[in-house]
Amino acid sequence: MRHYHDLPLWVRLPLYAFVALALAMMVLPLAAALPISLNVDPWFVYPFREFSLRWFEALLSPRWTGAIVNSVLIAVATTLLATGLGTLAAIGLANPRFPFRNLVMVLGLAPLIVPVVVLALGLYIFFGQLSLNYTFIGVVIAHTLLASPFVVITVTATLTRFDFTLMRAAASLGAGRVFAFRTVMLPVIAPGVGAGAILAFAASFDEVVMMLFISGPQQQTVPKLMYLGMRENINPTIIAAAVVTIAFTSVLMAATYRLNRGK
Amino acid sequence: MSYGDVSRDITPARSRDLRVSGAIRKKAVGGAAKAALPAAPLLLFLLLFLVVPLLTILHSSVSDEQIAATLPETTAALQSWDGTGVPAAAVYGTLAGELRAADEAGTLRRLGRRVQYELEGGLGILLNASRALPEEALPGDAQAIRELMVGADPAWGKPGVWRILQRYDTPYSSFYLRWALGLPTVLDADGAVSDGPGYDFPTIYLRTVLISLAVTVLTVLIGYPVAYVIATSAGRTGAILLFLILLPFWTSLLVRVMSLIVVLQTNGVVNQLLTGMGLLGDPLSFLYTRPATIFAMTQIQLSFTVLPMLSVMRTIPADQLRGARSLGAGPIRAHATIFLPQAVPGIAAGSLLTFVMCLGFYITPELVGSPSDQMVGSFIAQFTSEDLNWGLAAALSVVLCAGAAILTLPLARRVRRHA
Amino acid sequence: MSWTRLFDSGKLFGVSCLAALACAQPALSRDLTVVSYGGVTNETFEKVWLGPFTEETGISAVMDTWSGDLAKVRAMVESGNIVWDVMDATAEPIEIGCEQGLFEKVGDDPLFTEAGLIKGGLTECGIGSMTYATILAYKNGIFPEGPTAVTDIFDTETYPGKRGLRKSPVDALELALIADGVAVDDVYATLSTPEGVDRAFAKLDTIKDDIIWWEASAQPPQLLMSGQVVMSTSYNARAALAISNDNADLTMVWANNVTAIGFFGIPKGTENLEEAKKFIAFTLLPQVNAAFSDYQPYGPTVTAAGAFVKPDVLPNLPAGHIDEDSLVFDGGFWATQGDALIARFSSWVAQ
Amino acid sequence: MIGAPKEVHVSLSGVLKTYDGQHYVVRDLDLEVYKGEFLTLLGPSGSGKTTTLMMLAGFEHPTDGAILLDGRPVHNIPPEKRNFGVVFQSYALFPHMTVAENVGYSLRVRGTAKDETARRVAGTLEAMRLSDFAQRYPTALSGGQQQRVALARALVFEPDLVLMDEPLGALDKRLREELQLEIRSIAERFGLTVIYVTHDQEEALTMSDRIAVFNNGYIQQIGPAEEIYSRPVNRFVAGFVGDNNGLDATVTSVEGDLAQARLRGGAEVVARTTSHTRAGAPATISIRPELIVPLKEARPGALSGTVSNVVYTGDQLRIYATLPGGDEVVVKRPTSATDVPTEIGAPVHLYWDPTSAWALDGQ
Repeated sequence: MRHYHDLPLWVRLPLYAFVALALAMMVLPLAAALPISLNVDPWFVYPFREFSLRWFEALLSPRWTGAIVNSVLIAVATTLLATGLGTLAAIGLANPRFPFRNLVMVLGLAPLIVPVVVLALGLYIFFGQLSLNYTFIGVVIAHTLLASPFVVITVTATLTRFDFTLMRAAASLGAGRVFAFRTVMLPVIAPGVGAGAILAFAASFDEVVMMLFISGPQQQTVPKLMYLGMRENINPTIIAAAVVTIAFTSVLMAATYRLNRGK
Repeated sequence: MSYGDVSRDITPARSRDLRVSGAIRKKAVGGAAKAALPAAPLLLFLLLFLVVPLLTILHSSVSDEQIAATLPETTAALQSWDGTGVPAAAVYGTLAGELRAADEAGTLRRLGRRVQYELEGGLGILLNASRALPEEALPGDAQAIRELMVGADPAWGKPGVWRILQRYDTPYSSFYLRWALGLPTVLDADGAVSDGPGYDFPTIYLRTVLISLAVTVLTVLIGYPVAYVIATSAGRTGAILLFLILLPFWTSLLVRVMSLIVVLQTNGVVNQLLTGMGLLGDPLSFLYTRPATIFAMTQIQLSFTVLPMLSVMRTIPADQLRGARSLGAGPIRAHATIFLPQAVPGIAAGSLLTFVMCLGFYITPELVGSPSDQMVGSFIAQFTSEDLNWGLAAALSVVLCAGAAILTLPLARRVRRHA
Repeated sequence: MSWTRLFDSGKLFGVSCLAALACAQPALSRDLTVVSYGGVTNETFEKVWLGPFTEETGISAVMDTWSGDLAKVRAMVESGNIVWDVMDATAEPIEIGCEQGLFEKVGDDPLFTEAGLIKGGLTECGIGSMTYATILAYKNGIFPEGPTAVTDIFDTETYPGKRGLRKSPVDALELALIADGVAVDDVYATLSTPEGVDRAFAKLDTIKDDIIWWEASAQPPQLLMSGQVVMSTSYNARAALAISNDNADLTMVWANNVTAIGFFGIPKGTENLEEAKKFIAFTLLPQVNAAFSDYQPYGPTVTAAGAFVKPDVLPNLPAGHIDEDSLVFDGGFWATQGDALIARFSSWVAQ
Repeated sequence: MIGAPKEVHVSLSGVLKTYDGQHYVVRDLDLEVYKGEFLTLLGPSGSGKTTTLMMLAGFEHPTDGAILLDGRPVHNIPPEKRNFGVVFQSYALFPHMTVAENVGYSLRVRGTAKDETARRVAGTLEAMRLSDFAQRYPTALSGGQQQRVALARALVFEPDLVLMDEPLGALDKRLREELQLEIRSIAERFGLTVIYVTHDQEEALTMSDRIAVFNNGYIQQIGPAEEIYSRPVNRFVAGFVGDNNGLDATVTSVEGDLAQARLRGGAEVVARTTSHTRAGAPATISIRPELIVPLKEARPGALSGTVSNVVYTGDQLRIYATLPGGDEVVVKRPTSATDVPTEIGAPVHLYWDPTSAWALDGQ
């Protein structure tokens, strides 16, 4: 598979250099910015007068810990809802007899394509009539809307590799639909479902536009505080929060990688 | 071993004439319903929280009941006015009564704002009229009221404001959509189209499209070699490269924008490096410029462009390139004639995705761009939460979505056909 | 396989529904929620007002952040789902919201009329929370001789470089007129005429390309320290705190400052109306009112509080800098003319 | 089995199947399966044999008609309630379960006690010579082993009926032949009623008590293996089961159960009549290659032709002869045969016993 080895050196070297540069563009700004969280002064500039952990300590304030708890609660509820809805939908869509399958698939992916700000406006107006603005349920619904396509995509992809004969085999052995689903299909597609769930979690955990429109004071989350911080209270606490978030998402990413590797 | 069975000979000639009965069709429909059952919860969810809100937006963009709701009798009375000069004195009386009622109900100012969208100084004109009316009972003489109002604001003696009130005897209008499309909507007191200052939405749409296009082109130019190298790297190298391209995809957009601000600001890392190495005398202002906006968006979108390219490139067999080489094509030529054409669906899918996503960007330009780099998304947010002008926000959304669909649907269809 | 177990339990929906229900239950008695512009200001609020208030009355109170946009208030009031009880803001949102019926009309409540508020500190819906001034701050060491007045922000010849200005017509238009030669006393009269407005915008046009707009009060020190701007308008306390607490190498310029009063407003229809009034009245107790300036050099709004202000913060308070050059902000003007000017400004700035 | 009472175990009557309401995959199917019988459904792909099996298993519903088990209708019973063992072409082993868990799955579903399950699983694995693999995962097994696991899994719950859908299709030729015999012997040992689907006619002939030949959704012929081979009822069966020569002809006269027919080249041949045979009607004269004797000398009743090609396949010679009418006939002789003309272009005379040729339906 390594066909780039077929390329001569004078093509390969500049190619590598270019790709290295492009990847550096992706990663280096992060690497350059994160140490700012150790600056004792609230300015985003090098060099530092002194190192300090005060911005990490600031994360322990009720404002931030409350936001972290909210973020996790909202993300967990979103993940459960999106994973449940998305997995079932993907299973339905895997059936070739599904009516208007392409149309439904487009609908399922639409939350990815329609600009979030438009969705947020629509939900904001709609939720206003339902009194769902500034509620936990409203936020979870909004996040589930954004997160469900990730589950539909990953589970659908996993199902294309799933051998549906296994379900027939289970039935022939006496298993009812639900039992067969639990004991055969779900364990086999679990890596895909798990990856979808992690993506859904990450999508919710990072989401800010919806939050700006429909969340209230009881639903402050880490990204919302970071956004507000970038506009209203600019100091390296945001970067300290970023460090924590990155550490957290790296763990998630490693988990996905493992799930995808198999078993 | 014999069952002594006489072989039966069945030929098509023996078969009945078969027709499909309604019962059979019904069974097929039942099967489809059963297939759809697991997807029903999500469908229901999307119907309620995706389709309905989008329809709500559509409704909001044409819903325009402020004037008719606040001044029902005035608008009705104005239907018989021929639009020249000013209406009969009686209409002034009707209006005065309704203005008074609006003032008491607290809706006067909102009405004023709505009129002001379409009439220069409209809010002041209405407030002036309302203030000029006596505290106690209105004079029974409509002519006196008319004089009071014209005295308070000369605009009441001109046709502009009346023409606007006349238009809105229905709860729906195309006003917000026309506004969002940049068509002339504002009148002056004389009823002529005003050339006063206002939002230049066509320019903002054009800006949105141009920035999105620039980002798309950049992500393709940068992403293609990256995707190629990842697609052709086996094992650990490939995994690490993929990890790197996915890393920013995993870190919050805010974190990445934040890091770009730190790096790009005047006393930031890039300037410090450049001036430190003597490449720059004075630090440059990268931040809060259009290039900074495009750079930040490119950085954010690169992963989205690369991934579809990657998945297509991985399906192109290596033997084809080797075959081309064995037939005498050089490495570049082989790549351009064999690999590139097959990668086109991936490039198209990736760039389409990035382009569509860029059209809706809002947070990033707001944080790293200047006010003149703001895209439609920012204005939707601004009109929603700062200007309380939901009709315009909805109309801008409708135009944005319709525009995106018109720009990308034909392309999307082609991509699908090739994929 | 933990995934299997997760689904095996068959409680997928049960769990999520329960979690959702548990957390969505509207708190039966919602905490009093006080809203200000965030950051240090919120921290100071908690320290000097919310904490002591809870201690005094046993009513628990929490802080939230807003950026002065009325849409949320309007949405809350119209839907009846009100989660904010006391809004601290600059004059114009409170005044505009008041005219739209978004705030409780409590200006004639004896709780406030008899609190001894300074002149202009009580309006139909607004109760003075603090006084503040818009000043100019610049980074030392850039110019041989720094700017001497806030209006020097328009002098790009003597002081070249990017400058920070709040992304709002408030202050900007007034300063533009003063810089253009309008006497301080005539500013609002001039701004009331279309020609005056055109003149202000024309003046702003001359420096438009050099402006980096800030929206939040924490931004100016940050913009100055990161080198984005060489000078910036700023609220006086933010600049003073950056210098005193955060080691910022800045100088404050008071000449031509704009002094204004910030207001509390109460969203109309809140279930916590009584608590909200109680809280505001509490902040008007002279000693409590003065305590704010211990942490942030914003001035008190009740006359009697002057006696409790620490002497060392006095020079940083706006009251000490009101003279013939300084402009006293006119909230009433912005309440009547603000809509049109804000609309024109937003479209102007976006071009 | 000879003389055993023929007890009908499963029967299909008037079964129809259409997916789209326009095209029939199975039509007019009447079929009876006897207890303890090994019945093979043989046919090309798309002939309806797999659909028939899936209707028996319950994965497809007949559009019309009835399926009876021991006289009771089962077509409305879902697959998991039918108690039929199914072996799939792809094995369909559960990849996340060990061999033992796979085999024990049906017992787990039925709530069988743990020790009872373990005992029966062990017993079945033992019988299938799989005991050593009990704790392995299916992916760690060879194709043949996986197939045996699939069989063990389908047998452990003592099903009323075993359905096999081309279970050996994915295996190489040698392993396939080995497993054919093994399956056959297991079926006999357990006294199973097996319905077996294949498109491989050799496999069908090797394993079956009876064969049902499918084409176009119809059963073309059903009967014991040797009868299908030696007495095909129509052109399709003759051509699909074993090598066959089919010569276009026109029936000139019918006399008793023998018919006289004229080939395209004008030569006259005699063949046994079938239900298709009518004087003056077109017919296909069918004769197996191994039943033709190639002679160097002419003799009455023999057709004359010329050798067009000779192919050596190890154990036999295939001689291709062209008749005057242009028809090509293939003849199989043992390699040891010496009386055979083998030079290309040499004249050859083809003789067969008239009772071994059949006048089948014509073009």
